[in-house]
Amino acid sequence: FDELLLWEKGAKGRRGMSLPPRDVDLTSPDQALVGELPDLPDLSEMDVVRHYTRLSQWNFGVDQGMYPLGSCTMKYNPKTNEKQAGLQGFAAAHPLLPDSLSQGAFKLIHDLERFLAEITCMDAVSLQPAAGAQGELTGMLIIYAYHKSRNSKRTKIIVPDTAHGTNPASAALCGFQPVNVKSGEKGILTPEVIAQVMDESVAGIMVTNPNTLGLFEEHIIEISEIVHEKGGLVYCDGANMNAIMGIADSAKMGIDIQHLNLHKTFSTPHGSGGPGSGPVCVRKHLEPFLPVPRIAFEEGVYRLSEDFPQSIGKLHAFYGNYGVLVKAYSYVLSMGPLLQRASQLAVLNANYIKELLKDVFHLAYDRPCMHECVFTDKEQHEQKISTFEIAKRLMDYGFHPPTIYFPLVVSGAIMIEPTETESKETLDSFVQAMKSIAQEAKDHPELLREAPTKTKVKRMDETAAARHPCLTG
Amino acid sequence: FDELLLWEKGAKGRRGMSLPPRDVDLTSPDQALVGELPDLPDLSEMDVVRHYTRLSQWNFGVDQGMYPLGSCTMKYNPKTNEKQAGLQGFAAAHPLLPDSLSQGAFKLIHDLERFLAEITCMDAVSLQPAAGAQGELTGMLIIYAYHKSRNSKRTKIIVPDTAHGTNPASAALCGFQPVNVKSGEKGILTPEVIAQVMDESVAGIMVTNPNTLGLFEEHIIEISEIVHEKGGLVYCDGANMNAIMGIADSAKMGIDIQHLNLHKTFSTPHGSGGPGSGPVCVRKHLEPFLPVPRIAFEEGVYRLSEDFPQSIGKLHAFYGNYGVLVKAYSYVLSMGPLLQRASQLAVLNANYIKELLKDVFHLAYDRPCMHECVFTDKEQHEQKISTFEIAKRLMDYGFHPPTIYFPLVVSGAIMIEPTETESKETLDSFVQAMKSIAQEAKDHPELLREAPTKTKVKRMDETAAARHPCLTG
Amino acid sequence: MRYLPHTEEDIASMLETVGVEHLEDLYSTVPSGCRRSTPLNLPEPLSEWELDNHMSGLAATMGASPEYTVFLGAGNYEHFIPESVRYLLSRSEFVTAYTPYQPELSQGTLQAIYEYQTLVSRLLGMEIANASLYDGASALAEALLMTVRITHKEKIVISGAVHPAYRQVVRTYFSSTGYEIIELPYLEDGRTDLSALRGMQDVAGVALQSPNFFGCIEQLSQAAEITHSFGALFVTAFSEPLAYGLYKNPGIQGADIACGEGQSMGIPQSFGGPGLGMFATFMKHVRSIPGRLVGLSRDVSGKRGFVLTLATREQHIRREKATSNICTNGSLCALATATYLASLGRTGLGELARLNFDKSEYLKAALRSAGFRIRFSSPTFNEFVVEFPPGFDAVYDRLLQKKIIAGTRLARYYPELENCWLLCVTETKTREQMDRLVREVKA
Amino acid sequence: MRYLPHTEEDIASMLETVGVEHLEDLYSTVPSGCRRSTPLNLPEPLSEWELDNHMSGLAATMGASPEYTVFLGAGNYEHFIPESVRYLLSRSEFVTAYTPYQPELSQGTLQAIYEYQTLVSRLLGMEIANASLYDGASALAEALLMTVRITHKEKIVISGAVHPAYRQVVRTYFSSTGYEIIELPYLEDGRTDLSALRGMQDVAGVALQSPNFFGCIEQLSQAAEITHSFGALFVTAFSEPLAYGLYKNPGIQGADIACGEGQSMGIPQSFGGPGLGMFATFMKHVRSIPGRLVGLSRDVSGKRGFVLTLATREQHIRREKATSNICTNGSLCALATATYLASLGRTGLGELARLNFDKSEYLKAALRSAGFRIRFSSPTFNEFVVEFPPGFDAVYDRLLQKKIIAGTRLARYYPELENCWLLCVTETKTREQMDRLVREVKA
Repeated sequence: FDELLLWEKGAKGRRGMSLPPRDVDLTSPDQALVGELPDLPDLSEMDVVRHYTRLSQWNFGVDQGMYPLGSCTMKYNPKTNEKQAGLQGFAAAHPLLPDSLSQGAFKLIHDLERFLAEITCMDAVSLQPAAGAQGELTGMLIIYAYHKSRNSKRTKIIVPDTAHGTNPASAALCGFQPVNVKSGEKGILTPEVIAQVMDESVAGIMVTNPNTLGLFEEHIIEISEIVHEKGGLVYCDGANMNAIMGIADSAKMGIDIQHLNLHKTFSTPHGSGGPGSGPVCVRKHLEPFLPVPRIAFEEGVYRLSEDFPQSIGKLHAFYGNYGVLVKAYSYVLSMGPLLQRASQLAVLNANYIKELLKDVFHLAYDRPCMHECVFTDKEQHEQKISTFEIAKRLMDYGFHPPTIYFPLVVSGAIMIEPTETESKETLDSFVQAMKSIAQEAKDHPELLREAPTKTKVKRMDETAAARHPCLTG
Repeated sequence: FDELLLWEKGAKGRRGMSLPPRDVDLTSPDQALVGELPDLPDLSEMDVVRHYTRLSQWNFGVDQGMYPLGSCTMKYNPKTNEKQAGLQGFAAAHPLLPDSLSQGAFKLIHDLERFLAEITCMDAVSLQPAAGAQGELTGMLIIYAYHKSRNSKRTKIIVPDTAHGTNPASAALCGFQPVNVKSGEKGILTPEVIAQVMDESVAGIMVTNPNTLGLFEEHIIEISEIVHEKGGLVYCDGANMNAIMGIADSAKMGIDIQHLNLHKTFSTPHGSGGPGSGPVCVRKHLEPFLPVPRIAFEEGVYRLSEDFPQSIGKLHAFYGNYGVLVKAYSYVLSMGPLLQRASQLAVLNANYIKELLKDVFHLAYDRPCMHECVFTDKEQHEQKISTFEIAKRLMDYGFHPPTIYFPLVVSGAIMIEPTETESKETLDSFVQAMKSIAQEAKDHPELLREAPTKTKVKRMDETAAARHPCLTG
Repeated sequence: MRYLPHTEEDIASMLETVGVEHLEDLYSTVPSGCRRSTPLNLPEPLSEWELDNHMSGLAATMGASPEYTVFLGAGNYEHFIPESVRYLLSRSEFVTAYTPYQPELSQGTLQAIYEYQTLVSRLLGMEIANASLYDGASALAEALLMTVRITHKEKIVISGAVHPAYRQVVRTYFSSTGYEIIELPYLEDGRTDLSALRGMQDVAGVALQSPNFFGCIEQLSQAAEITHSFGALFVTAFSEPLAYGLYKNPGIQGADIACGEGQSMGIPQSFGGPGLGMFATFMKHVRSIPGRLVGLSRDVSGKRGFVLTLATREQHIRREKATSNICTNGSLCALATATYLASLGRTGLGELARLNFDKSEYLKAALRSAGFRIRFSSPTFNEFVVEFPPGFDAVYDRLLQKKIIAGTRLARYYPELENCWLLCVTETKTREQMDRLVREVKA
Repeated sequence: MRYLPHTEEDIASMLETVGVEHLEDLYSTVPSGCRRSTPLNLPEPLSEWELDNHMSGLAATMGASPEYTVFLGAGNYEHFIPESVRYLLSRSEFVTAYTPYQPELSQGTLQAIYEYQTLVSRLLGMEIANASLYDGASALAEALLMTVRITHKEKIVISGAVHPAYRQVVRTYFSSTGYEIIELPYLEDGRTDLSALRGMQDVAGVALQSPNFFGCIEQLSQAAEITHSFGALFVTAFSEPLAYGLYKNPGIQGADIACGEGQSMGIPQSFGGPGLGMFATFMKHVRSIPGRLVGLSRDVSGKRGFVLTLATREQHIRREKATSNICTNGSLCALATATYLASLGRTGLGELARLNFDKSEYLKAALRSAGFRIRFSSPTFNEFVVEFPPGFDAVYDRLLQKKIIAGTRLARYYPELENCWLLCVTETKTREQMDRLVREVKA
């Protein structure tokens, strides 16, 4: 059933919430400054509750079913984490409380920084960036500041073709010129290609490891050496950390800076697109450049310090998305060393799907994968069926589609990341659905072309939306 | 999408919750007493969350849309009431806490009793009955105890044909013989009919006012007098109290006992069928018979008292459904004297629907109604369309059907109770849906016969279910 | 007012449609003699913000966990409830729905209750369970009424070790009937004296509770055997079903009806209610069961689905001939228990039951070592009776000051058990808390 | 482990399918030199029950309302959030979904964000708003970057009365660019000194905050006029948008971009984050906007629906040429604000804003009567600067003992404002609490 837009409902004078009683007199604001009230609808509490309850029913989340969106790590978000973030002591805490009344919050920040350092094998962490892309920006600014501190002005950043779009965008936002490099035949970077573009004008490289093909960058150590040799820094996009917790050592790989996505690897929910959190982890030599304030623990007391003259400054008005940090902290405390097991099972799940589907869909790279695997629509070309149709048809089977047409290096990519929280039975039914769709592509291609049919709306006209944008009602 | 049954899922050894750590040694229970573990499925937390989230999506509640179930008062259930009942101090309170550590809970019970007494104009209240039907049973036991205390053994209870099924069942459970009486031509009881059956073998009468036709029992005072004159008591089923808060005075009507349904009039949620709460309100002369314990307030301290030798005893292991009482108490505090307004608007809404639909559907009694109105399928007989089909078709329009085939005195009854929390726009669209259905009955009766089509399942085979009951899997 | 959507314009236009002038005019059929003479004398409406303050104030007066260390059981148990269960129970599709009369719009509730019936049947070792009753006490009363309906005999027998409140509720339910209630005494070891049972006649049902009010495990098989020997039905009641994660269930020991309180499985304590009346029996008695039942069926297209069934037993169809007067039951609580049992699983149930047992044995041993007498020698589950020296009341009050609540005094229910206290230990009590209790009572 | 569903049997059978023997063998492509040498040194997993205890312990150390009476504002505000808003935001369909890339499965989020964009546009008096940014500070930085993109000029001007942290974030965002940042001083009345602005050249954008960091209402129209006179874009920032329920909005006063922090509208304080970056402008700048946009469209059957649109501005399509690098934004916070504004409505917004204003005027007057100086004479909304006598630090600490937090010390940000404190009063402060504050500071 359709739901009217908010302002198509309501009647003037209705109330959807009550206000605390007025216990002071009316005063007189300066009439010259007073404005007209905005045209917001007046609704009753039930109007509001029904409106958003109905809207929620048209949404698909992890709690609704498998959401194998590659590179997004749509794992289960434990309910208890929401409870912890909602504790009055956190949810009602003002960021400028005196230190003596902020010790619990500070301790949480301090401990979470240490946990993330341990997990990545890096030396220091800032939890301030509000999302992965802001983490990348932070990393780029640190690279900029590092070179500046050495009186070196470098203008380029190497970015592989398998990188997330945020990588070049973050580099550009920081004023760097991205230099695109191609990954090799095996789907990973080769030292030769890096050596070709690496010179003293290059500030560093942004590498995603495991990369967006779900493959481990096997030559990362050599690549880091090449970059370091020419004075560059190695930035690792840790979006795919879920594959290698407790396995890989970023420091050993030569990584200087790495961001993490707490809303991916550490199970804080995506919230339909945020808020996230993108902590940045660095090696010792880059610690002076981390954002301020930083947390300090001295004589049993936690406090904030701004005394880092080489710091890149602030990325957030306060300390980042603290409410998200609480959830990630709860998750780490609940998992402990089992985070390694989570990574192993995430990798097991991806390889299991890869093995079971590779006879039906073309596998972009037939190699052991990490936490995700990438197929293409090549086998379906004969039936003139594309990745797009396969994805839409999956909706009719009750699954969220995988990431499609990414990474760009694979034509018609279907990028599947099951995560470790999906059980074997669920994977089996996903595989069964994909196989049925492959069969339908042969026998009843119209089913794919018309899909989805069981959703709130059918295929949307995105072109018209972009051509004549209507962004408000 | 279908959801498997719980035990069709899972795998042995999975865990859906964690236990506190074991900090004591294993001991040895008597092996002769130890049993086998029951065959419950082992599931992960996400398995459980997804299972019940999906199940929830196949349910329709007040938050999903208008639920005009006659006699059930499906009004909006404020979210804040749930919050209050969930406060740690209430939700984690043991019922046998020392009095000194129970004062808040006792005060709530005490004040809610006083509020309900004020609203009904009765003298004393017990909040112990766990539902309306248990309230009725309590009332019947009080009537029994009252007569017994006067050494009078009476065997019959007068029950009108418009009564809820619980009324005769409660009377019978208490050992009384229900005597059915017919309501008069106007849909209400006539004093003459009562006078005919009232004699010294009759313990009392159970009357619902407003009755289940949504009509006010206009002769209630005369009826009470007739019953009282022969030594009987008047019991009022207060299920329909939502029509007359702040308007009618039960004491003046001659009512001796009345129960209320907190899950109807006082907006505690129905919870898919409970828990409810059915407080019983009595006049002074019946107070000694109320269930124990009763609450007392002396010298600034609340305490429980069992010292009521004439009491009928206990109906509940502790004090009734306290968690439900918290919600009703919050509701009364939020509404205050506006409860009268709520009743007026409930009656306005019902009369509005009655006026707008009476040209399309046959109105059982064309008189001013209270909080609900009763139509029939008489106008649709020509098209061989019955109430059943009309109800099922309403589902396809996104509304929950009204109560159907009740009260029994109206053939093919369609009993509509909108409640005061529905806005005029919602009533208008409900009226529009009903009118469309009436038109469809003429033009496309097959649409009604095949309805519903937009629901999780189509019409269910209830006969087969009853003939070969399968109650467990 | 945020719950009343009507604007003045709405009201005016609707009144016009109805054909009256004022809201008051809607009540033309209410005779003046029936009307109240004063306006509602209730406190002025509180804003939600004020309500929060008011309610937090009341709640703060309570001696609740975790601020207090509570060793109370006696029919209401503190068990850990995972947040996932609480969250699922908060979904308004479940919370704000009515009894599932219209199956097409209620498959969620119906499937959940069908699963609940199954889980409860398996837990109790019975064939079928109903969709829930109000609480354990009324479930026992309903069970005994059911034995009368089935056997047409007029006496019922109930153990004196059944929860005192349950016995009171049974008496209330039976007070207006002519049926006789016989109570069995308990033995020195805390179990029911079955000797009085032998050779009884005209008995409809015999009810024991296990674990009983003293926490002791009853000899259910023997009781069932004797009961069946004179043609009566054997009813097993309980207030702590978690015990069946360790001990033999009622079904395997010969119970004809197993019924009791399910609060301990996923339902907040809430000062004693709402709880959950669990009720299970065998298929041969299905048409005598009180309360609702959900059954498996198919829709017209052959798809699996669920419906309320056997409604001909119920009051809304059968009126005075119904098997009970129950209409609203405890659906949401049943759903809580189903969600909880699904989260716990077979493996978790076993571990949790053992943990409760072992912790309570730990406290028992510690108190014994400290020189206190464990009053009854029978095996227990997670609560037991300890005899303190005379004058323990003062110690109890001193412990309250330290935010420890040292159990329930039994003399209130059993005058002969003076100085005896019922203590309960669930998985929520740490060894440290138990050690502290022992230290403090010794001090 | 409750979050890991794999049993040993599952693992064995899946490993067999994959064709390796052990879980470790899955990492054959990870060179040994890349592997960590030690196992994860993290605390052992806590059960949910232990986690509850641990987290409650941390939370209990915080000086949070309602235990403390908090007069802090400065970019983070305590406003009452109704339980209905909290409940709706907890629904997992919203919480656990990803960015709505697949519109067919995301109509809920998409419609909600489309409505959010509309409500925000109306609130700020602008034509369009984006789907949200991280917070107010980065929103301001993005706005100033946008003015550079549009005008191709290389200087930006920002008032010194803009929130100090926002200015720091702007500096950070601009630190690696060559663009110049000019700061405008503030006047004795607490507003920005616009005189320095006249005749400026090569300026891309000018940013003021209103109410500014001191709570003062800026002369936005004048600033806009001057800014436009030299061809720059005028940016209005804010940290307390509730002020627009009383004062004129940015759009009507000539802002080209209005951006700021939306936390005060339905989002918990959460120690400063997550907040909500609100960002609104006019249609002519639509293709320069950073962040996501939701647009109205139709599906193939002509039914109304919503999609993410103008993605060609975005990083996942346009990579280094994108208008920003933003991917994850603040959807759930945007939803909170939409739900909150829907609950408040036009009428409620006006009343709430007046209540904030009047309460803060009450405290202002009371402090003035008590002999303290209100530092700035300009009109304010719900916070203002008061000058206490030297040595107020000790008084402040004494008040902390009484669980009163008497605002923020300004000297930390503005050394010249020694002894000045920024105090905030929202609807959550009662007259009694304000009277108590005044009594205590006088004592």
